Amino acid sequence: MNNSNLSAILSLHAELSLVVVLVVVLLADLLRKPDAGGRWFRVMVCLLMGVQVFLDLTPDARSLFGGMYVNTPFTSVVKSILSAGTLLVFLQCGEWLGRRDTRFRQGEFYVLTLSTLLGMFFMLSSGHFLMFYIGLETASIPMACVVAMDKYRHHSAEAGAKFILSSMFSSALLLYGLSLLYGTCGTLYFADVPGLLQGSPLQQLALVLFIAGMGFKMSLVPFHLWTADVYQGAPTGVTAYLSVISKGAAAVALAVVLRFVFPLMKDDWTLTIAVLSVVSITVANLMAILQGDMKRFMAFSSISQAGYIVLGALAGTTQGMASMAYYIAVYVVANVAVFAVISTIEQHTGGLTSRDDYRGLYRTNPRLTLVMTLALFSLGGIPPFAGFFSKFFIFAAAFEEGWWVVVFLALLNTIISLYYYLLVVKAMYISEPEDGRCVVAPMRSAPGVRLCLVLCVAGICALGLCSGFYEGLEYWAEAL
Amino acid sequence: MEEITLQQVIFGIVALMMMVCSVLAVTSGKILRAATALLFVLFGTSVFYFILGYTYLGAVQLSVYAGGIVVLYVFSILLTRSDKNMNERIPRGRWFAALATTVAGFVLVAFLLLGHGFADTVIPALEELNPGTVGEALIGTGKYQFVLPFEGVSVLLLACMIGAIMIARKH
Amino acid sequence: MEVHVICYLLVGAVMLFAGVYGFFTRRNLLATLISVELMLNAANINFAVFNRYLFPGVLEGHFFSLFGIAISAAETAVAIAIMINVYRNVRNIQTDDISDLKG
Amino acid sequence: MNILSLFVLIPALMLLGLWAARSINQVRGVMVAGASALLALSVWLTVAYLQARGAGETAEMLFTDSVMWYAPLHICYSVGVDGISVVMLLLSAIIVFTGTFASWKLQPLTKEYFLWFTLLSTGVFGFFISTDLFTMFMFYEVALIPMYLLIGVWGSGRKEYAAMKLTLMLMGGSAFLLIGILGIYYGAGAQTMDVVELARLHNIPESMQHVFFPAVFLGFGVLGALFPFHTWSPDGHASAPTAVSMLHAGVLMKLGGYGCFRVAMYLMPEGLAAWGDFFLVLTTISVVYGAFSAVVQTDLKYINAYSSVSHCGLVLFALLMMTRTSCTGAILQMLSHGLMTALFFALIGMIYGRTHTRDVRELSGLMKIMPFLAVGYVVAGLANLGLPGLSGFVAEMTVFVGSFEHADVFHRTCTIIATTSIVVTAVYILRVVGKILFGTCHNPAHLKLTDATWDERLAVICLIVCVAGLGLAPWWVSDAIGGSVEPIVSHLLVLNP
Amino acid sequence: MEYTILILLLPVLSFLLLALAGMKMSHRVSGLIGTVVLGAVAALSYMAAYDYFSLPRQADGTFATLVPWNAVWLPFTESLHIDMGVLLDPISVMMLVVISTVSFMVHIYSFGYMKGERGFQRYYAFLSLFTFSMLGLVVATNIFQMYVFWELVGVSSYLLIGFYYTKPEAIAASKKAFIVTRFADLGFLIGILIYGFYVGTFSFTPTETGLMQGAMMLPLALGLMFVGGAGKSAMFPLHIWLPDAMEGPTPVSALIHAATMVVAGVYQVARMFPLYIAYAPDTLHIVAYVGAFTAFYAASVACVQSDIKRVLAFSTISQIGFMMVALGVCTGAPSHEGGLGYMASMFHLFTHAMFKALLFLGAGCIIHAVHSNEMSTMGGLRKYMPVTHITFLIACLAISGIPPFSGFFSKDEILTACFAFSPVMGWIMTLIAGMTAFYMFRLYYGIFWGRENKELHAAHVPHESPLSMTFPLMVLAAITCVAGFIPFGHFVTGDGLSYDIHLDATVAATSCVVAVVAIALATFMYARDTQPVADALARRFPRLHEAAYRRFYMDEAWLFVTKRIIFRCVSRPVAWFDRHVVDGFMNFLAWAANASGEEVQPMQSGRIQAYVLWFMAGIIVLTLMLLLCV
Repeated sequence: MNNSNLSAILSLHAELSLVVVLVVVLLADLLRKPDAGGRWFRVMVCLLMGVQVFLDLTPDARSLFGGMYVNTPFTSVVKSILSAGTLLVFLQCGEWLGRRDTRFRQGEFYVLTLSTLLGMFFMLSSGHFLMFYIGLETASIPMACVVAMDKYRHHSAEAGAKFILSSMFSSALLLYGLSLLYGTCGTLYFADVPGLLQGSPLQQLALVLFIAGMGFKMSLVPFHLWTADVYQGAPTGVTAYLSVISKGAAAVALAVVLRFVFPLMKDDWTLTIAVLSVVSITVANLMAILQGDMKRFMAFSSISQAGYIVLGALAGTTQGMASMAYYIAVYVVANVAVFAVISTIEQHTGGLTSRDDYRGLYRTNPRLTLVMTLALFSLGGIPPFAGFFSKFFIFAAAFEEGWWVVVFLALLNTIISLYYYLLVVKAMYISEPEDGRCVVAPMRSAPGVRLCLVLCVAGICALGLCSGFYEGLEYWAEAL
Repeated sequence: MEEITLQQVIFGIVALMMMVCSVLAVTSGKILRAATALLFVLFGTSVFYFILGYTYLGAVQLSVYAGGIVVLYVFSILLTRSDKNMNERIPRGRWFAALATTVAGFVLVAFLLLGHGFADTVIPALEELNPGTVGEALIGTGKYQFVLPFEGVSVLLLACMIGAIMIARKH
Repeated sequence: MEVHVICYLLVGAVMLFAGVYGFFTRRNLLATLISVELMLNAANINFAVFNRYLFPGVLEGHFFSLFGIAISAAETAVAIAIMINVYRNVRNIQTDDISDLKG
Repeated sequence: MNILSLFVLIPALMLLGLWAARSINQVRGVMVAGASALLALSVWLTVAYLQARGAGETAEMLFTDSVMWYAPLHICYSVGVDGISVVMLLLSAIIVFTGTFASWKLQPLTKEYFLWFTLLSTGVFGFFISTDLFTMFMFYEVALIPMYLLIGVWGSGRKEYAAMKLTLMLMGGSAFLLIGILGIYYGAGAQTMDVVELARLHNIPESMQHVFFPAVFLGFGVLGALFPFHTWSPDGHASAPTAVSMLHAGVLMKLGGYGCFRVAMYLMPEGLAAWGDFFLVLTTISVVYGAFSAVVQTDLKYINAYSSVSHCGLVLFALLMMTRTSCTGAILQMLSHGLMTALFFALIGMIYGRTHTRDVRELSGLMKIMPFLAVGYVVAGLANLGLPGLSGFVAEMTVFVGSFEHADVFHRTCTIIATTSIVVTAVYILRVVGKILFGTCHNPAHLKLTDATWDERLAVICLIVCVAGLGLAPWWVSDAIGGSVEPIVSHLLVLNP
Repeated sequence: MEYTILILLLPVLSFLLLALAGMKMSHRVSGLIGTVVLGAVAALSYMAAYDYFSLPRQADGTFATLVPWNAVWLPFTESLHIDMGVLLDPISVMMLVVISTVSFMVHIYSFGYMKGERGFQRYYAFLSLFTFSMLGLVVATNIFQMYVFWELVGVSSYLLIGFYYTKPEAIAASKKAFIVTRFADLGFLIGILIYGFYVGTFSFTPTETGLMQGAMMLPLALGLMFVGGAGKSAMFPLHIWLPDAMEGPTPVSALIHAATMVVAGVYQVARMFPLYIAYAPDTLHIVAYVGAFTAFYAASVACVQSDIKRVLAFSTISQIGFMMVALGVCTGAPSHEGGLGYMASMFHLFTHAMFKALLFLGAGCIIHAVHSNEMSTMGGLRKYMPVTHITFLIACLAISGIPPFSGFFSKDEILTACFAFSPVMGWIMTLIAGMTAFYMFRLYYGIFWGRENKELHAAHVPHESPLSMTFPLMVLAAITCVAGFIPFGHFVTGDGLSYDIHLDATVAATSCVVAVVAIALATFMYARDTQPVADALARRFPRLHEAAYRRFYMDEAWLFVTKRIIFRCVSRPVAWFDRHVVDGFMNFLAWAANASGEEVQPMQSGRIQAYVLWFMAGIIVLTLMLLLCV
């Protein structure tokens, strides 16, 4: 191995550092006593992730392995966001993982989750569809194991089965689509494809299959149907991870690929994305109204959020990219906060996740309620929380490209989304519990959860009001 | 009338077998029979690879799929007693919808494939791909070389292994 | 006369949609999984065929097929593990048994 | 630091103070201190503004400041006031101040209540000081959302329904608004979000104006209770707690008119030319329709809510007349309606707090039982029906005279139709006054009720003084407003001769 | 004459003092404050009148119009603004005298009448407010100031009518009064708007160019303004509020609903008189016809009423009709050339204010004595209350037009003017004058003669009122006796030039004869214990009697309009529409969202096959979309 190869390897520092974390966790898991509480183990993982977050960033663009791997400042920032989000999820998972029936599996949880994160990193940095596909699969197959992790709970198993089956179906179609692309272009290097695209009908089909495969990951309607079931059945921490990290990674990856690989077919994919976006937002919103289970409800909420996220891809501009990454970051903190609250309540009440159980929550747990409220407001796009800014920027990006009608329809949908977010707020603050007493007793959440909530609230409040973050993203996106 | 080559004959037989077996694999009322049909399809696929000259690929196909996966299927079928309680009847409406979608999809794809006008290229018969080339490409770092995906897949396999063991083992 | 590339592709397409049909109609989870195998194989055939026929210079399609096989093997392994897990939970692996979550 | 930023900073500090407060007295202390500081600040600002104008300051906006916020989208935190915003700030400060006293004894969750209340006022103040479209919109939404909890938790009647309806309808309006703002920004070449700057550029293509003017106007119009998007108002106001009704009807609804004027009309005059008549018809309907609807209502708050529909309709109506006088009248009407409707809601809340009913059929003879509140109610009623010497008259007359200045017969016909509302107003006001205050009390339980307490008296007197002050000495407000309306109207008139 | 501002300021100060601090004062103190202030106002008014009329006339022979105070109150545009100020010219000075005199008398009178009433302080506060508003109205420098005070007068009237706020009738009456006049004021307002827009000013004396521009629209503007005047002055059909307004305390009726406020309409027409004459003579004649009809209508109703205050109210309406007619029959400004009516109208306004106030105050004494308004509870009261009797008689004679009482002179001028306009009008008005004499003496006999309600009087012996009440009666009676001899034409005429009043012998004789005959008829019918003729007539024409007694069903018509049309046919449907259509649409949207959610819910069936079916279908549809659209 010569020097340049070594430096090339080192340029993969995001992935390498993640692999190091993974290996350390794997070894530590082998060393620790399986039935111990594993608190220090969890602390260690979180600390490692905390360090890893800062190792993702890279100031300059690199194309390595003959174009197989392309790392740009922008993707490195997105990786950082994803790492940070993973850290938040890990923090909130502590309580669940420390439970007697899961504690001996926490090593596996971390390893599998980190390997999916690694897959996402590959996906983001890929310069070739093969790499992309491997990343995509790495990001989803171990996920199925994690989803089914509460293995003596029927719902978890069902969720795992549904996830792996639909994931395979979608990946098979995606693969078929890629084969068609290969057959019509002759190469699958991102750098070479644009020159060979003609926009022939077969390529259109390939494009649709590709978008559908990514739409599955992001759960865009009509490829979303697994989402609610899996979110509901999976352990709450995993749901949080699924809803923010894998969705965010898929969205950015899709946007990058569409923008740089399919510039010639821009008309095709913008139209497709526009339709998917509007349909996703609308259908998900309509469905979310009817949900009584919080996790299921959040699933539909996340589907509609995905619809908003792809608006950034729809724009396909620098600003679109930046606002998309921004949206994802904001979405991560808000959604993780919501799931942290849901999971805390679930853990402390023996699995209650129905909205009706939240009635009168404000009286017993005002702080949790407040966090939940802020997070929901942020998701609903209420200022001064970050969600407002992210929505505004992403709408602006789509608007700039002339997608007025799409933006307008999305805006109208924010009313519905606000409605169902307020339903939760209503349950917590306004509604009277059935027998006058809230089913959730006053509780004290675990330190990890509290740290997670504090970080999330800080993010919800600061990401919007401090303009530096977005401006930074915009700057990095320009260097894309 | 031109001469029919051996390649054509083999292709014709194998293709026919694969198509029939594909259909059998998804319609057969007995799941073990379906698994067998799958096995035949997988064999057929590897024959294709051999025809194309991708011996290495065909070998992998044979060993991994036919050797590994199908066995896994058979084991799990027996483990879950799927061969005993196979109830494949579905309501007529759903069946019709499934068929319609499938046919529509197939027609669409076939139409597009036929309409694309792929070049009529001739491939040299039974010219094998040198396994050394494959190995080189697999560990090289340059363009058209695939060490990085190789590493990626290894991570994936590791993760899947851990996951599968975690899920499947009893505590 | 040679076998035209389109013949391979059509075989692949038949496999793909046989798999799709199987997925739509099968009720046993393992049977569903078998259908997916067909679909994955169809794609893999395409890669190899395209590579050999149209772009024989380099081995992209070949490797795609190769890695595709590996990945589908991994997927299958995980899927079967999950099926067995389902079986442990409900003593059955019909799709009807995994349709509790809905609405 | 810019003096105007204090209007946001003080409420922000109040929020912190409330968060830290441990007892109800501390909560009240923070509220009174903050509200008084805001009131003092706004009075000082008014004086300083008038002095600056008196000294010959001719800039459109005074006390301006601008800090770049989101450079890629040219979003600045820019502040500045003209006569219109100054009086609106004054109005807001008065109502926050009196609202604090009106909810002095509110239970339960007093601290939380005031937290949301203060957040609401932050939004209101922020909106009026902003000259940047984005910050304006942001503060607008900040002001909207606390309403949900304020009504939902502390409201009465069908509060959950009403709170949801109000929030969703207003948010629906803001959806229109947002698309309009984006339209303005990109239509003007994506160079700036500053309102004054945008007006100066005046380069939004006409075709875009035709699309985005109605969006923006509608967006703000929903908050301004424009027919047929006013139905949140009766339900919302009826269910809201006292101070929230006060703040909402008194100030928040004014955001609508202010926005229509400052954003929709000012920035898109060609759009206005195309859509003006259409909206004029809607507002005319609002004015008359609201008044007639109020006649048959039986809930005091519903009556006042419909009355607000009518009066706020008059604001938009006057704005659409586009003469200097009518626009001045519109601002005066905002001010006047803000004060008197706050007074009304305060009194209704106080009466409701005692009798636990707002049904006019169940109330009677309150004049004897609670003379102070009853007299206050009569004064509010008289102000509402436009008695000279109280604020309503000044505003309405300016509106009518100004509207009649319009050279077009259609506009003058609309004016005449709108004037009929003053008769109907008299009908419903006197009906209520006659029913609930006069006569003898039929309900023995009401006989034991007491009159207003000191905190309530303070709030009521403060508002009455303002209503009468505006009614007796309107010239300085009128001048201050007129001077600031002038540049906007002349901007419109150049294009719509 | 800057001190005239005090005439306005004093009552308002008194009002503020009494309103804010009244509850803390004793009745006596508060009453004194009000009365003393009013005394000062009256003195100032007399001084102002003296000063004004003793100023030398201008070169053209008219009195100068003085504006000692004027300031912009509410600016609209360069030319349009509401000013507040004091304008002194002959009619405003005359009105100052009338208002302050009557108001002062009423203040004194109320001391006795309202003694011990709950809300005594409030009563005086309202009286002060009213006086202020009325004075402000008459000294208005522009039409909008007039409107401002016009509204204030309306509100004071509302508050005073509803003074006994626990009485349902009082509440209803006050509401009715306000709303009816408000409705009329709408006309006034629109008139002002038109005037302001076309003439370009709110001033009473527009510029030449303004008049040139606005000449076309002036008749309309003036006509609409007259609608306002008609409302305030209770012209048919807007008169319906006035009889009900008698629910207020009687001194209030005397002040507001007899002497001052109700003539505001007349004053308004007089104020705009130059414009009427120059630009809208036809409108002026409409005023005359409306006035004449009202006068006749009210007189005929007054003939059958049994409530003494109602009789007086209809009499007031009728007399205001006379004033309107007098203004309306003018065909020119100079008194010798068709402008006599102006002087006559103002003169009648002046004399009528005095004797009608006297009548009301007298009626107040009577009501005070018998605690009822109904004539049936009276009869034969002359023994018990001599002062009241005599003063009441004087007033009756005055209103009937018997010389030498003041009414004779003013009414005679009116009739002269009418005859000059057209003989028909003259005769009609003469007839109405006769009816006036008839119903007044019917009233007089019914109260003081006729059959005494012995049982009632035995239970509660009627007594003469205290001095505080009788003193104003005597003062007003004295004025009534002498006012006719005031050389009114010297001060107030249509063109401002001095005019010597001279009686037209024929007209005077005719009217005297008619009056005497009418009185004789009344004496014949009502002076005795039994009233066979009247009863026979009532029996002979039951429908007519019933209709007249019910004021020709005008109240029913009013109820029909308000309850049926406005309330039930407009407001109810509007409110229903609002709840069910407009709001219903919003609720429908919410319902639709929910329903469509339920529509798409089956998609989420829980079956994995269905999920992938949708997946596949989505791909096919999207592909087709791309193939077909791009």
